[in-house]
Order: sequence, then C-alpha cells, then structure tokens
Amino acid sequence: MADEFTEGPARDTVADRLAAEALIVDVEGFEGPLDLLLKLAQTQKVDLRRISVTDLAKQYLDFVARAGAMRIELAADYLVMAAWLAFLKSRLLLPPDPEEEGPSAEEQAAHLAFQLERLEAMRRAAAALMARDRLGRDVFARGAPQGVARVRRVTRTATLLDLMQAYARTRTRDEFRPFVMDRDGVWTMEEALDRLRPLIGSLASWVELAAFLPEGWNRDPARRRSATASTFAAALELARNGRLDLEQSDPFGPIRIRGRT
Amino acid sequence: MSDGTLFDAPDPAAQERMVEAILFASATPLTVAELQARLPHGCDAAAALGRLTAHYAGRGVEVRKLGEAWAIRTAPDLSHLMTREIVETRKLSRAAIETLAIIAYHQPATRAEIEEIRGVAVSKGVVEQLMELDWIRLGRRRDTPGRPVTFVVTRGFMDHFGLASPRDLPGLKELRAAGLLDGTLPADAEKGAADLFESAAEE
Amino acid sequence: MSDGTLFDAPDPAAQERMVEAILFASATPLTVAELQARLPHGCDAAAALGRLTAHYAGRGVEVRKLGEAWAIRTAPDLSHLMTREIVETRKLSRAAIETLAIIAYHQPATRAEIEEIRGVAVSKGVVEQLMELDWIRLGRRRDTPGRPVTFVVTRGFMDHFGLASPRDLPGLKELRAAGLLDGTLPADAEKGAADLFESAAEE
Repeated sequence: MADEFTEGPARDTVADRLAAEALIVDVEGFEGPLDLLLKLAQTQKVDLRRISVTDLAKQYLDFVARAGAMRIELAADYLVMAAWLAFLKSRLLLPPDPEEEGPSAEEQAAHLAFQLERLEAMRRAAAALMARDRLGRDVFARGAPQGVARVRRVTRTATLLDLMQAYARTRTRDEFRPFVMDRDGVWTMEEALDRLRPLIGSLASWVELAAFLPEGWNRDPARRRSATASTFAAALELARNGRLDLEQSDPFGPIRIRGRT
Repeated sequence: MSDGTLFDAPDPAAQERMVEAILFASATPLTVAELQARLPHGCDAAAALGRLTAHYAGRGVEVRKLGEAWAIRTAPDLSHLMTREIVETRKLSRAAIETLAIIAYHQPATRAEIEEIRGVAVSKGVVEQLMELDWIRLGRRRDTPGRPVTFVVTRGFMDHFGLASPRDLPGLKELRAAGLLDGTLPADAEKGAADLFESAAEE
Repeated sequence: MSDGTLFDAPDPAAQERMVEAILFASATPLTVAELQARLPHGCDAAAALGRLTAHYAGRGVEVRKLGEAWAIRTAPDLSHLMTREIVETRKLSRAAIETLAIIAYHQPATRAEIEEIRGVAVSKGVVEQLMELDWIRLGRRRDTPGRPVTFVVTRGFMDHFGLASPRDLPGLKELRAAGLLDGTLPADAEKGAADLFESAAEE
C-alpha cells in the first residue's frame, strides 16, 4: 500500500518503523509530521486547496530548525518530511525540467495539499461522529434485558445405510452364534401348540398325552423329554384357554386330554 | 433548564414519555418516589405511571407492579418467545439402530426375539427412544404363552427411510452382494429372515 | 406447537406484540432474520416491525434501525433524565477517534490506508481498543499484493452512534463529492468500499 505513495515520507521495513517509533517525541502535542503541517497550513488562513506549499515548506523547515536549536530530539518521520519538503521547495522554485520523469513538483505539491485537506476532513467527520446521540450517553438500551433461555433438545437420526449395516452386523457378528440356541434336540412349546391345536378339535374322547409327541421324538431320551415337557405345557396352555380338559387318575399316572366343544 | 420548569410542569403526554423512558432504561424496578425524584418539578409520577400502564395494556410488554416498585416486563403469554430451542441431531446409538433394524426386518418382533438376535437384553431406554422418534410402535400381541407384545415399524419410519414398505429393505443376499455383509451367515439366518418377511407380508 | 401454526400465522396485532416483546427483552439490536427466526411460522417480521415503529413514534422509547438491525432505544431528547444510567467510558484518544472515523468512512480500510491518511503509524493499542469496544472488526482481506487485512465497522458501532445505514455517516455525501474519500486509493479498493456500502444498504 505504502508503495504507491512514494512521494510521501518513506516507510520502509518493520525494523525501520520500530526504530522510528522509539524516537517519536510528541513535539508540542503533534501527531506526526502531517498533523504538524496541517496545523501550520491552518495558520495561512486560506482554503487548503489554495495553500502555498512553498510557504508551508518554509514554515515546516523553520519549525524543525527551531526544534533543533532547542535540542528537542525530533522523530525520524519529522526529519524525513523536512528533507522531502526542502527538496520539493527547491523544485517548485526552479523552472520545470522537461527531461524529468515521474510526477512534477506541482503535482506533488497538489497531492500534499490534498492530503492535508483529507486529514482535516476526517477530523471534522470524527468530531461530527462523536457528537451524535450516543448509546449510553444520550440514548439508552433496555436496562433490564432478558436473555433468551436456551433449551437444548437432542434428536437422533439414522440413515437407511445405517439401518442396513446394523442389520448386517446383527446377523454376522462373531458373538452371534453362541447366543443361538441349538434347537436340534428341542421341541419348543410353540411347535407343540401348533401341533396340538388342529388335533384337539376332533378329540371327543380321552387320549393319552404321550400320543401327541411328534414322530421321531420318542426314541432319543433327551428329545422325548423335551417333546413331553413342551407338549404338556402346551396342553396346560390350551386347558387354560378352555380348549381342552386334562386329567390324571393317580400320581405319575398317564395324563389324558379331551377336546372341549 | 430554566427556572420556568418549577412552574410549568411538562404536559401529561410528556410526563408519560419520561416515565416510559426511565422505566425502560432502569436496570431495577423503581418506586413511585424514585420516579418522582427523577422527573422535573411539578410532575405527577403516579398519574403518569397510571396512563403508561393503561397504554401498555394488551401489548407485548406491560407495566407491572413488583412489590412497591414498577417495571416493564414481557407479557406473560409471550414468555415462550424468550426461550430458544436448540435442536441437536445426533446419530442413533448402535443398540438403537440394531434394535430398529431387527424390528424392521422381522416385524412383528417380540422383545425376546430381538434379544435372541442381538444376544443382549433390550434396554427400556432404546425402545422408548425408538417410540419417541415415531419409528416403532406396539403391534398385536403374539398369540403365544404370556401373550408378549410385539413391535412393528411405523409410517414415520417408512417416511424417514424413504421406504414404501419394510419389504423393500434389501434381504441378506442383497446386502451381501452390496458388500454390506461379509463374514459367515448362520445357516438358517437367510431362510429365517425370508420366512419372516413372508409372514409379515401376510398380515 | 401444533402443525397448525404452519398455516395459521398469528394475526398482525399478535405478530406486532411478539416483535415488541422480543425487541424489548434484547439489549442488543436484532436483524429481521433474527426476529423472523424467533417468531412462529408464517409471521412477517419486517411488516410487524414497520407497524411497531409507527406505534412508537413520538413515545419515550422508539424503535430504531441500527445498521441492519433493530432495537428499542430511549428518545434522545430525554437524555437529561438518564443521568443515572450513563455509563462512564474511558475517553478515547484523538488517535483512536480519527482511526475509527477513517475506518467508518473508508471501510473496508487497511492499516496502510489509515496510516497514509493520518501520516503516522497506527499504534497497536488503538486497533485493540476499537475492537474491544466492538466498534471495528476484521473485514475480508484486500485482494492486493500481501493480501492485507481490512477493518470495517460493526453492528455495535451502528448501535452506539445511532446509524441506520452507513450512508447516514455525517457529511458522507459532501466528503464523497469533494473526492476526499477515494483520493489515492487504488481502483479496486475504491470499488471494494463502494461495494460494501451498496451491499450493506441492500441487506
């Protein structure tokens, strides 16, 4: 940014700037050479656009000389500006050199005048801004603001892919097998019920329960035990539902069932 | 301000404006005496307060007496505007998505069936969560001993997952073809799932 | 809230009450979008704001547009009653005030531009102070070599200085007409500043 403004006070590296800042002395309350120039220009009491830059340069150089005489250590910025103004002043006093490249002395002087005018305009704008009705001084916000209570609610979501992956997981996980009951030797109660239900409807007389064991479940004792237990439980369930009657003549005697109509 | 204010009190509308501004900007409720002290001479704080209260009747805020002091407060029926609900969406837990998947594939499914497939007990929280999401609901009781409740998926479930029917869910064979399923299947798993689809379709 | 609210928006008077309650409760200005988000479905925050602004015209508090946001503030002519509410703020240095003005009138402004206008380096403390006051914030980086950061003014700035739009900055038109706002800025920077004003006004 600074590069495009080569005719101004040179601002080089960060190190240079830091060194310059260390030397800054706030001479009589001026904030930098431009501020000082503006103050001096205002003493000419003319429109800043019609200011005499040669006079201004002279005023500035006088000020710097005076400061030097008073052994006031001036910041580097002030001295850079002084050198540049001395150069500009000499160019303004000499006839223009047609061979010279870059902006003419008049253009440089005009730019300086513009800078001063702009700085002054910004100062006026700043003052106008600060003079507005300001919050906390002229206008006021709600004294007892009510915050918005935040209620956090968590919802859960899942995608179809999640669902399918989850199902695949439940059907394939390693620990899945051990939890599956090995049903080869087990006649479940549901199976017994399914077998009994269609048969009892036509069962008008007493029939021994053992006759209802499924085929092939009589030989292996383990299978017989399972089938007997589940068929007995199924019979109890159907008796409870009023579908059949159950009887046993003596302890450990055969259990007989009869359909109820 | 000139001495004139001693004798020329502001007109009633001006006094009402003043009380309005003071009450608005005050961090704490103010008593009539406190208001009076802050108004120019000759003002009647109580009367201005009365007019202000009437002006705000039925508006979004109201002038309310709190003990001996007065304040402007939100109308009680609008208090719901003062809370902001932050809805946070998180992924369903693994237990919940698996339970849901089993219900979707095997519906109607009893708790015992879900537990048998997952190999762990189904927690009450998971079922409640899925019901709250309106993804599962109770189906008909199973006509087996104990008449256990069954779970089925809901219309909401189909809407969320973009399914016309749970039968549109890819079967295990298709899952495997899609690379979603690797590892060995239990011998009867595929058949079992297919069977269940059939029975579900019949209902 | 039932689904019905999707279709049955509250009537205009009810919407106005709601906006009134929300604006009253907030110490900081709220944008139309923020208001809209807190109103039930189907409400028109902008229209309700318009009615509310008209209702409060001439009262002790007023509805004010502050940048892109809206707030209820006490009427400026009643500031003499508010001595008790005045918040004593640290007096700003001349450097801070000028830096703030340069950012406001030239935004987005780079540090180099501020330094060029003031003729001195911007001290770090000034930028920090203005940021702490929530009057300036970082804008988008300038698309020039080095991609310098830019500064823009905030919603807090608009609120503090009671500006409805960046165009309301005192003397802005005159400064622009005099060519004092775009003198040595590169063409793209100028465009950037213009864009910002435009887009701010459009929002």
